[in-house]
Amino acid sequence: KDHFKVCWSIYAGWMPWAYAQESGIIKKWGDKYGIDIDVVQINDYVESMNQYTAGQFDGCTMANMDALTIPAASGVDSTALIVGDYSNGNDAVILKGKKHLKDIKGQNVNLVQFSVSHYLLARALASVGMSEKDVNVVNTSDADMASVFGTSDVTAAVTWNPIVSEILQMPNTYDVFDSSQIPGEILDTMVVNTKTLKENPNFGKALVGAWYEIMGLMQGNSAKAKEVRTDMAEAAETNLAGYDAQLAKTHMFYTPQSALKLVDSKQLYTTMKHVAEFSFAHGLLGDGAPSAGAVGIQMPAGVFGDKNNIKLRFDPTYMQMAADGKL
Amino acid sequence: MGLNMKKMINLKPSRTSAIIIGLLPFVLLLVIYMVSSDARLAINPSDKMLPAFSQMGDAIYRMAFEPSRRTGDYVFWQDTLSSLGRLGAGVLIAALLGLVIGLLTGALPVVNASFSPLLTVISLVPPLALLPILFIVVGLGEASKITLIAIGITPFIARDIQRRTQEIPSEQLVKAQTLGASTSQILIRVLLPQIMPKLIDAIRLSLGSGWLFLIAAEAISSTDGLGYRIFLVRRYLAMDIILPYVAWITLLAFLIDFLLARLNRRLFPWSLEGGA
Amino acid sequence: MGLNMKKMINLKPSRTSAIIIGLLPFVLLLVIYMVSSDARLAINPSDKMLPAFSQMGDAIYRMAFEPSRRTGDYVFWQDTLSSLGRLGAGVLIAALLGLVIGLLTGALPVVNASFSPLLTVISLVPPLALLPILFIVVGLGEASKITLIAIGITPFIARDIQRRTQEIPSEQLVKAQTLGASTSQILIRVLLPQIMPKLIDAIRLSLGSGWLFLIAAEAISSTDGLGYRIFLVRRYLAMDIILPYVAWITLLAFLIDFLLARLNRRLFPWSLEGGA
Amino acid sequence: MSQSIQTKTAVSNVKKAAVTPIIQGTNIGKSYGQDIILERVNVSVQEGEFITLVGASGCGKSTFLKMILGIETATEGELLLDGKPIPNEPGSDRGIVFQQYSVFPHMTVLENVIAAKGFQKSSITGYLFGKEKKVAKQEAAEMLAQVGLGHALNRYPHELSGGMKQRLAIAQAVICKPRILLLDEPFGALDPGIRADMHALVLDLWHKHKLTIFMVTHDLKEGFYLGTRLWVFDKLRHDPHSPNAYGASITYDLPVGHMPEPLYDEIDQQLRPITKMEQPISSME
Amino acid sequence: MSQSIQTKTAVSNVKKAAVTPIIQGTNIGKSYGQDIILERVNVSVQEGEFITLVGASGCGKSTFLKMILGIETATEGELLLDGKPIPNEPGSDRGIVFQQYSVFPHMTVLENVIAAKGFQKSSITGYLFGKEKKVAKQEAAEMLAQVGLGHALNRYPHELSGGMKQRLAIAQAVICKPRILLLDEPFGALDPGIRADMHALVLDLWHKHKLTIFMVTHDLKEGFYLGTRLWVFDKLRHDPHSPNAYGASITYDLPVGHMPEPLYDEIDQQLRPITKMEQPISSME
Ligand SMILES: Nc1ncnc2c1ncn2[C@@H]1O[C@H](COP(=O)(O)OP(=O)(O)OP(=O)(O)O)[C@@H](O)[C@H]1O
Ligand SMILES: Nc1ncnc2c1ncn2[C@@H]1O[C@H](COP(=O)(O)OP(=O)(O)OP(=O)(O)O)[C@@H](O)[C@H]1O
Ligand SMILES: [Mg+2]
Ligand SMILES: [Mg+2]
Repeated sequence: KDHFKVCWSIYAGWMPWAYAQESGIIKKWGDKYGIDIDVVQINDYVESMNQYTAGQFDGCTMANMDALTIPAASGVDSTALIVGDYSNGNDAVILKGKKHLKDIKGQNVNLVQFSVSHYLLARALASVGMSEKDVNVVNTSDADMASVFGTSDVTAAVTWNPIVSEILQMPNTYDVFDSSQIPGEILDTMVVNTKTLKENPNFGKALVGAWYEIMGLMQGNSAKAKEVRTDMAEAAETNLAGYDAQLAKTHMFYTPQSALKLVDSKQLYTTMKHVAEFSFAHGLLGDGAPSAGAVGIQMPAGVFGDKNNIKLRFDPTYMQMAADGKL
Repeated sequence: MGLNMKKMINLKPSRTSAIIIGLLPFVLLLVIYMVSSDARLAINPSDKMLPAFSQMGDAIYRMAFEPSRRTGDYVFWQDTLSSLGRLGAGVLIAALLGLVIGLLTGALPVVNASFSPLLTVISLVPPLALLPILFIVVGLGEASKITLIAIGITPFIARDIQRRTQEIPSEQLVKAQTLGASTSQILIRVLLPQIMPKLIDAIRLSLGSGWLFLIAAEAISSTDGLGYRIFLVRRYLAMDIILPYVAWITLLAFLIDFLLARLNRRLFPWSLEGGA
Repeated sequence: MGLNMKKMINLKPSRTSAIIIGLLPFVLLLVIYMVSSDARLAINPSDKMLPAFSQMGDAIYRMAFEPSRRTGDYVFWQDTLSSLGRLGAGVLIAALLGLVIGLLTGALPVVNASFSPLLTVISLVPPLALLPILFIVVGLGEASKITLIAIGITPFIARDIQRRTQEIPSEQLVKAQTLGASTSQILIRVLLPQIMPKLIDAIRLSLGSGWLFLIAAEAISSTDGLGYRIFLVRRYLAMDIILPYVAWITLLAFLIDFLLARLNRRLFPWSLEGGA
Repeated sequence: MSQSIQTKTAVSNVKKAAVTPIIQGTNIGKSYGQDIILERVNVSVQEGEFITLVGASGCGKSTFLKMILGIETATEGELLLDGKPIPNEPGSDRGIVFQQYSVFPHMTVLENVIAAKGFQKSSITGYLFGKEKKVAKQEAAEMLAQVGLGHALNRYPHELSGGMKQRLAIAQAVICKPRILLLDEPFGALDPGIRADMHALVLDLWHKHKLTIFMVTHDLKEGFYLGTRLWVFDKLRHDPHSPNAYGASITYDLPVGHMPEPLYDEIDQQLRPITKMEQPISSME
Repeated sequence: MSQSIQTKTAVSNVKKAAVTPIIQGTNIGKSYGQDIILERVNVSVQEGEFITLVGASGCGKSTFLKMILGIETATEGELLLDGKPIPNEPGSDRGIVFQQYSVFPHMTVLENVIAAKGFQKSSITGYLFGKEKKVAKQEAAEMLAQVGLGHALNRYPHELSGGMKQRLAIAQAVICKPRILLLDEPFGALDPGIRADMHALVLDLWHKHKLTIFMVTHDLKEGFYLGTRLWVFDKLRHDPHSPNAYGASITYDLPVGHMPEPLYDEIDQQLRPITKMEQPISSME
């Protein structure tokens, strides 16, 4: 197999994939390993993951929690090939007219159910000794969140950027809890099919190689870096300032070393345990799942859950190669 | 000359054979589904794409007959009730508006001249694109869903009723006037009652779009409803819930259509045959 | 007896006054918009909900006449082209399928008996609920958008054509047979040409839904198109782009409808008047 | 058409009566755009006359009735009702029965007639209540018995035969006590057997209610036997290259009962011509 | 209906000819469910006859033509074509012209007739090409000249008058050289003036092409002058409480030219009755 397809959707931490395709960097790396890789943009995040799960793509960008609840829970053995960033304020709980998280009690909270926003809410509530029972969750599409928040009946929302900054520009809105308070828990990854990766290590090498080349290009304040980021900004229908603002709340792992530090740590294990428990409590691991460990997660720090049913793997091999300059 | 020698165009199947060959495609589809589902499940037993019928049965049984752990509701019925309520309210509003607009523009040339162009333009605007404005005007609650349905189908109903009103033979209007009827009397006594069965027909025709807008509205913001559930569980690819939900919506659509047709025949026995 | 004393129902405005009172509601709407927009902008100058016309003009000028720095495209025109292409392809496929299905089921009782029940059921399934399944079956490429449009409107066109075919006076079929025509000759020479103008009418009627499905599909899987853009900028609440885009879609819808109507009159001059 | 212009002078044989005629038309013409339909129609009708109108299809008979009804206006000349310009919309003094669509399909037979009574009231809806309704109901039932529909009061029009529908339409028109009754081929769609009964009914009502009746028919025999006066509409001039260059007028205005046999045959031949030719024919029309 | 049963024996006066009749029906009956439309119809028609059918509306004249056409089947008795059971679908040996809808509105006059030629070919589409097309075109143009449409070859039916449309329908039927031509009130919707021309045309074609014609008309005068033989359809028995309990049959089968005046008047009165009654009428129908 020498033709591969990966998909991505618009999000600050994933915009490099737009640049990868456009600048030809991905083609360059494909050529180097004798394969070719299509990088396809998909408008709807959920749909991109579904397509990957259905087998239409060999890889897809998604958050760690979604990797567990969508492909892994559907029995598609997946590997987090690149951990690109963690949300460091990009996701936020926003209240209208109230400045403290505690005031959320009893309110309707608009968010995309079962997404990382939902997870963030659960973590936020736990931090002040409340649980989801104390609020009323209203499923709301992310595309409409901004316009919806302008109406008087919406007083609380959990969402991500660029919507967060859009909403915070409205008068009388307050960011009462955001992902910077749970650093390293909302990870944005490039997930690829484990079987495909095993059979085609070159596929992994090309993706990782391209990624870190772009990371090198976009970082900093050089004219080139600005130009690269402007390209990414325009692909996201915003401008350099807007995109930089989003990046400010995204902790990018510009180097493989920094990513490896997190992946190899015990913290990842704890995070994934939280995530698995949250997912289990919301029935996201499937109705037949007997426990939070129903879907096994393999990490450098150990396996969480069912060792005989490992479907999600954090594999540092390829990032390590990048770190070692072996790509 | 036996039946078999007839030209294809003259061949008419008997009642029984019509029923049998009518069912055939359905049976075929079911068989195709079952075979494909088995094939996929054989490769990956936790595949969610084409669940077996037993899986779908289990999923729906759980949703329909076991109270939800979180809320204590019977989710399936709760979704059905909410959706039907919204659909009903939206369609009702659209029907009323459509009736008034259609009747007045259809019957009174002056009103027609002033509102028809606007109506034409409005009917061309894709309502889904206008959602943000809708939210500003009516907020996000139930009102927004009902309004979206109403906005979506009112132009269709209004234009249909307008056309139907214009189709009423002008002889009747002339006749009414020779009997001394005023404009309001003609509207209320001659046109309105004759338009009522057409209104029910127009509602039947617009229910398809009604469901569409309902699902779109519920996908945007909701806490229950059939469309909400489909879009929610799409997140984890629960086709064992989506497929039965789609089938259920189809059945509901069929039942509503059937009941409206019955209602029409019941309420307006005179409307079945042509003119007078 | 002057014109003024006529009953409302008999009052017919002259051509010029009809045009004037027809434009009135539009002017009114514009004024209402401008007042509300000014009011909102006065309170919060960076309000994005109801942008001033100048803001919209700027935004669209940028998209239509300044090449995108990234791709070099003129975004507005690129979006328009892509969307029209998809709409055209989807509608064309639906028209072809609908024509074949409608003609065969309408003309041949045997085919009717075997496919009409299926067609009825399919026409009741809300296509938006099928989106998740659709994307999995046909993927996310251009095919998915075109398929959604085609799936969405084929049942309508097929059923309309079926009804129209059945409306062709049976006398014509009998006459053709007395002239020695076979089934295929009747289908191709007698029914098909007479159905063509009805097909165009059916397309005109289904274009509204066509736009709807296009926008829905582009919102999910696309990298350009009018629906894509609206969906994308909705996150930034960029009403200065959304509103002109909606107006543009409405204008396009109107133009397409108008052109199809003209085409119909051109191609099928014989179809304007009733039977023969 | 083989008649000579001379025979058409019969038209002007209208006697000038001392009483104001109920309908008087002088030099009436009607055209739609370029098409001239009627021209130089001169009529004077006294109250109580029963006029039957015959003529080829499309020659303007219905148009003439519509002018009396007030839904068309003469483009030339003047049409007077009781010496005053005719109102430009229908009113309850001029009743009409069309060939079709003359009754309200959504009302029962009885409701159709009661509604007619209700419309006389100047209320928003014309609904009748209480005593008023009772009176109207009784009056309607009587009228319906008169036209032979006493047994079908609660049926809907679609449950009636063609003849019964026309009886109903007539009852509806007559209960409003119009002075003029216009009948536009009222029996055109009916079976011959039923038509005879309808003739009897119309004559009966004409006598009882002292109506002035204008009735269009395509059957000369019917027109001849039914009316007190027969009008034949035809074109005075004819341009074969431009069929609508000239309009029709009244070519015969005959008191019934005074028609010589040859004239009857001539008109009949004009309305139902039979020609047996053996030689091949060339293009025509 | 005042005729006695005795006069109806005329029906059986059909002479048994030695040649096989082109159409022979013995004891034909037709019913739709409970409704009996026709009963005990016995006919025998020789090639070349011109038969006109008259009778009240709904008595089954069209139904009878449909049985010859093959789109309805007799529920009783036997209908033979050339001594063999009649085919159960239409074929090119039996042409038809209806009152309406007899031509294809999407083809020009010429195309209508060429298409008829094309249908004779057993190809999928029936389109003609090359020389075949040229021949068909010429033949069609000749036929159209014969019926007087030589000047309107490229017009569409909606641009034709009613009479021209019927000429076209006839030309279309005749060019296929049918042995039997069925005409169901072909001139019912035409102006009287035009009808006379059409009569001439039909008689001309009948002679030229040696057709056997069955023509339904509602005008006795027309039927009487046009055919060689006149059939009157009527019910032999009548139950006023259940109008469809008995079917119609042929009550008169008359060679044209031998009809006594009183009989003509009697049939005419039956088809176009006029009764003048002065007394109020009671409920009827
Ligand atoms: N609104 C109109 N615009 C243009 N032409 C009209 C209009 N109404 C009627 N005509 C024409 O006027 C002529 C007379 O029509 P009218 O209905 O009065 O004829 P008629 O004598 O009643 O015929 P028929 O016996 O067929 O009822 C016809 O040629 C018709 O085409
Ligand atoms: N398919 C059918 N099903 C039931 N009844 C039918 C059907 N076709 C015709 N009839 C009935 O059969 C009777 C005879 O109809 P037919 O058309 O033969 O009459 P007709 O003599 O041609 O009358 P007209 O002069 O009005 O054309 C009518 O009462 C009609 O209602
Ligand atoms: Mg008329
Ligand atoms: Mg008939």
